[in-house]
Amino acid sequence: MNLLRVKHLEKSFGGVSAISNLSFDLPKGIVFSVIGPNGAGKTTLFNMLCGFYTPDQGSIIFKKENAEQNKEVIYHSLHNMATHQIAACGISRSFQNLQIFFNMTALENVMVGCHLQSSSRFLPSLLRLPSVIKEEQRVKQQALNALAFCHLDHLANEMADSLAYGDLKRLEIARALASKPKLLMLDEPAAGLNDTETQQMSHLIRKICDSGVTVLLVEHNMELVMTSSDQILVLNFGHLLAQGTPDEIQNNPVVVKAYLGEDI
Amino acid sequence: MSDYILQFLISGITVGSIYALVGLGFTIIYNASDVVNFAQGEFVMIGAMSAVSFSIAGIPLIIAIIMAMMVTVLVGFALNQFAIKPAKGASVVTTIIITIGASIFLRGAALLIWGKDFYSLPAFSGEQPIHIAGATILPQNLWVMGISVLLVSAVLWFFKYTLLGKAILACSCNHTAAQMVGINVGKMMLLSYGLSAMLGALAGVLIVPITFSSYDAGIMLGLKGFSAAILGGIGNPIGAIVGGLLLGILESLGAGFISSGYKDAIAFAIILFVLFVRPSGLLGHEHQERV
Amino acid sequence: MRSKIATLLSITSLCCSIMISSQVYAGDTIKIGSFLAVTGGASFLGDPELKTLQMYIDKLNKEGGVLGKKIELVHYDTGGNPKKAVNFIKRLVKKDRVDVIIGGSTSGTTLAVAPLVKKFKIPMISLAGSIKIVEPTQKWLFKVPHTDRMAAAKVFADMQKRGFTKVALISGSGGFDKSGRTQSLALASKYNIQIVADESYGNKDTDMTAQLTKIRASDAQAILNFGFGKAPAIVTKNIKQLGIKLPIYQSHGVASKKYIELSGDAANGVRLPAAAIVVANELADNDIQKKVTMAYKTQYEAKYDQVSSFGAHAYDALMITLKAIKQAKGVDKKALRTAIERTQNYVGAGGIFNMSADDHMGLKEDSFKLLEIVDGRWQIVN
Amino acid sequence: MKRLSGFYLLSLVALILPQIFPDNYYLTVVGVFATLHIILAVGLNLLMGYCGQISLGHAAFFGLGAYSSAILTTRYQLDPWLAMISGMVLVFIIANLIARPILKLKGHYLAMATLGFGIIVHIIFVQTEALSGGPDGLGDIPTLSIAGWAVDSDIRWYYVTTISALGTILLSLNLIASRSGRAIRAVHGSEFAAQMMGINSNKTKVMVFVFAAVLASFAGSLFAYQQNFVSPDSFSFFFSIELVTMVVLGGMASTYGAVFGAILLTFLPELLIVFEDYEMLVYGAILMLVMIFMPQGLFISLGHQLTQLKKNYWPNKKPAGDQQ
Repeated sequence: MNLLRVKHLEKSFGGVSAISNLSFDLPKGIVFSVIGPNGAGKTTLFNMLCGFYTPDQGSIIFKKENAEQNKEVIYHSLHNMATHQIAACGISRSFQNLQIFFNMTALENVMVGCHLQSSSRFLPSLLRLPSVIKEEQRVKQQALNALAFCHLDHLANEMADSLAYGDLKRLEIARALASKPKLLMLDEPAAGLNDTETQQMSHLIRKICDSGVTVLLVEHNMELVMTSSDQILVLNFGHLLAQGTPDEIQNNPVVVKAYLGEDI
Repeated sequence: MSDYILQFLISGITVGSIYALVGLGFTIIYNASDVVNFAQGEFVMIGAMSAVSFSIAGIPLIIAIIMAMMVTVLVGFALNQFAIKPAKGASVVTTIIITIGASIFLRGAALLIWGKDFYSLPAFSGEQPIHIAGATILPQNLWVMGISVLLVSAVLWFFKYTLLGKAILACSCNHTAAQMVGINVGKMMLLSYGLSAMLGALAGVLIVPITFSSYDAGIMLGLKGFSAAILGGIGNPIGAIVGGLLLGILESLGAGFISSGYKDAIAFAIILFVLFVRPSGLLGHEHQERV
Repeated sequence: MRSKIATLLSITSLCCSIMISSQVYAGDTIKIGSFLAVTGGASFLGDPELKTLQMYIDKLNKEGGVLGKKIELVHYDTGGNPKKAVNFIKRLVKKDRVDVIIGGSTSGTTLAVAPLVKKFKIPMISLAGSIKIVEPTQKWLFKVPHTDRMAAAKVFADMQKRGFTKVALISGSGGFDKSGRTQSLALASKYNIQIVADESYGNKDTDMTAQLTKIRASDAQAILNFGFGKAPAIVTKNIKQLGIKLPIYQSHGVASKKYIELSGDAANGVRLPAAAIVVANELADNDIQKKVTMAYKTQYEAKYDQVSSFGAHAYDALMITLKAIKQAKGVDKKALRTAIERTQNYVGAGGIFNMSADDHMGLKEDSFKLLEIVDGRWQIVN
Repeated sequence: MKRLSGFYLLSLVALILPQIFPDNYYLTVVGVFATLHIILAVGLNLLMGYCGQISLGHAAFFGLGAYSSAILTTRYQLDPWLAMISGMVLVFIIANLIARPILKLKGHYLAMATLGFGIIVHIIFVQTEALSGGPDGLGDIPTLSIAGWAVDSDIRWYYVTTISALGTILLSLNLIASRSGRAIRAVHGSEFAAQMMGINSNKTKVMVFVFAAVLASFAGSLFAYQQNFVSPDSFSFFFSIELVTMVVLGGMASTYGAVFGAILLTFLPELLIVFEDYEMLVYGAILMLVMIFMPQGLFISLGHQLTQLKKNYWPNKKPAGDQQ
């Protein structure tokens, strides 16, 4: 059953076509990786999925929450939605170059993640009504759980700008998880991590998937991709090269040629 | 009706070229150090006032002007050394407050040195108005326009074709990268403040015969120069000139055709409208936020 | 959390330290309070006023003060900002406990403090021009300078004599300029003069050719420019630049040598109303103001630069106050107020003052002299 | 409530002071201005410090509030409270109208747009003489009376403005420690990440801008009633710069920083009077020196020094409290 369907996606930046005629389906509940050489269009795809860029053509549709009562499955068409509306549908992401709220503590960063899970409005917050206080406690607990999930609860009260790089990477994931997404997009989570940290990241990704969150992973570290992905999509110059399980992709001649070049 | 427009345009261009010169001073400092220098108006005032003092002391005009430029350049160096340099890496708002503090400080100093009186210099070549097709223009206006064109092309040439100019531009793009290739960033910044101060002083000397100068004449000029730089797109020298001229013409047309009391309000309303349509100024480059 | 409490204490200690600061009680001296616009846009007014007050109070103290008591001047610079003026009035009355107030260089600052003067029941002599200060008459508020209405009347009378019926008006954005404009518009019809153009400019503007081009196109026979500071000088030069031959009238706001100096030879032919002080040495010897104006002029110019009519206002205010103190034999505020109100034929630098219960200024139109600038010097037009 | 301990201490001190120094000029006269400036600075701090949007035209809303109260009470004999509320409604509408286009701009361009707006409003105050009384201003504005208790003496005004200022500080503290407060700070941290968390960044920026504007209008009305006189000079672009300086000098993104900055910059000119001609020179020098050597602002830097000092004398494990 598909969570996300992409049909004939086109995107070019002034003549340079980043994505051309890309179509694929993303099934629910798996770790789905997108790989390809630099400039293949991975980040552009990511940015279109979360509304930072609007596609020139094609459509992206996403399954609505609990839409199955009547058999016909209803989808959102994402490509003309603003980022915050797309997030409300249950999509969240981490960023290649960290977009952490450095003016807040780690706990507060993750509490921002709970924005969609809470509802107190501007005026009640001003007057600090009892409903606001109750919700604050709930949100704080939810954030602590997300921090614990990513083994960061000991740094809860530290200012974000005093955390180590590895911790910041996991903080971003904890923040995304706190918004209880249906689809979590990870943009090179292992970049800049040493081996042990990459190992921890792989376990974390598997743990996230097991908790029912579909993961869309963009990563250059082949070892991480091959061990933790259920399905892989290979992009090259904006075209779909191949799609399949890790083993199929590993010995697919077209992929090998594109990646390792031909032996004469 | 038609000879109005010519007269409005002439006075608009005269005032506009002053705004353009001050705007250019803003751009040079912004290009070198990402700082919007709200004390730019004070450079103009100090240039004008010191030129007047030197000429009152009997020094011939040309030498008085050169000495005034040197005094203002020293003030520019001091501003860079003692105010901007120690505050390296401060946020946009903090540097704005620092330059505002500097402008108040310089105004206080001018108040002590020159008192509260108005000062003027005799026009460079007489006061005989010249008639062109119904409209009249003062020789001093021609001096202002002529020298502005000269200065502007000199600055553009400096940034485009000289190694030094490119070095300053390099500093503004990326301090660390510039240092890596051996550019002494400190010296470049000092030079840019000196250059901008010199420009300000020249603008001051050019306009003082027309507009007189007092210790607080720098405020309005600084404000209009900043508006010109923003209207044209901050950081772009040609933008500052286009912005300055446009602002001058808008003001005089607004005063001429709509209402002279709301002259400045009309000019600022149009600047707001331009910013809403083009969020980074007329010629400013629209940089794409990279995620 | 502890760091915040510690720093909050630093806020409160800052406040307390200021509170405890000096609550000084002066000895047995007469305290004159004053708040003038010595800096800022109106420094043109406040600077000579302050110098005059300080000069004469020092002189008087050397001669033994008044009623055997020394005079102490307590002055604050408002920079022309009404918000500061209100603050300083409260400071003068509550903290410095002054007996009488001379001040308000600008109409804005004077009108801002008028309600407080009434509340504190302390006599105040303003140095500002607007007629609103004395019309309707306020019990504790007096004014020395001529009103803008008198200036307009003097100008229109001369225009009528020269047969002008269509006049163009151009005025600045300051309080003095705007109220001058309102008075001129109101008064013009009385002299069957029609205002055919009504232009305005910002006091810090550097070019008024646009407005003057519109005036040149109108069928005006003369131009009246109500303003003070450097702007009127620019207007005068622009008029010459545009080759406009119409006679130019200015207000008493620019009755000073600096205006002539800035306008250069464009000023020749300009007529304006002014107090006698401006033309002290041109006055005829039998003119009763000759002695007073010459005395003040020589004293002032010995110590400072050229004399200005604004300094003369401060001189008159001070002399009226001292005369009232002598008459009231003390500084009881009520008696002092009545004494000031009863000032009769006091010959001052600004004119001959005859105050009364419903005229808290005491100057008539004749105290204005009409002057013309002839090759860089003042000449009295009779 | 441990979170508000600092607030209770400040209120206690602020309300006791007039009993200790009943007729002190600095307290009752300058103190009223300090508290009005606190309301303005705390509002502006939410916009500049927490939400990261610079505004060089905030005095315009202060002026609009003052002038609507002045005009409605003198020319239309409206009850002062009604005039104050309609002033705030008017500012609410105007702020909403201009906030959307203005807040799409960033950095220096936003500074220019707000500066331009402030100047336009100031020129309107000067030029519309029939309504606003022009440069000479508008006089005899009635004072406020709360259920018959006319607020006419300095002490009474001190209490009214101090309580309003404390109320504003409380609102700001509550807002920052809530969901909306975190959304505001997230927009400052990284607008992309905030949007990704479901925060409509434009709406949040507009909300803070409008809230700060309405607060400024409220302070403007109090100012008009307290002074019984308004004139354009009090709402010029110099005052906008002064407000920004209070926020930045006190310490960005800190409610108490704004309070500290407001108090300091209200008393500074009073203390500098002794310098007479040197006043402007010293004022400019102080601004520069503080901003150069304490870029985070006086309050936060002092706060760090005090905590550092405390750590050396009583080293204990507990980390620094969360950022208020």
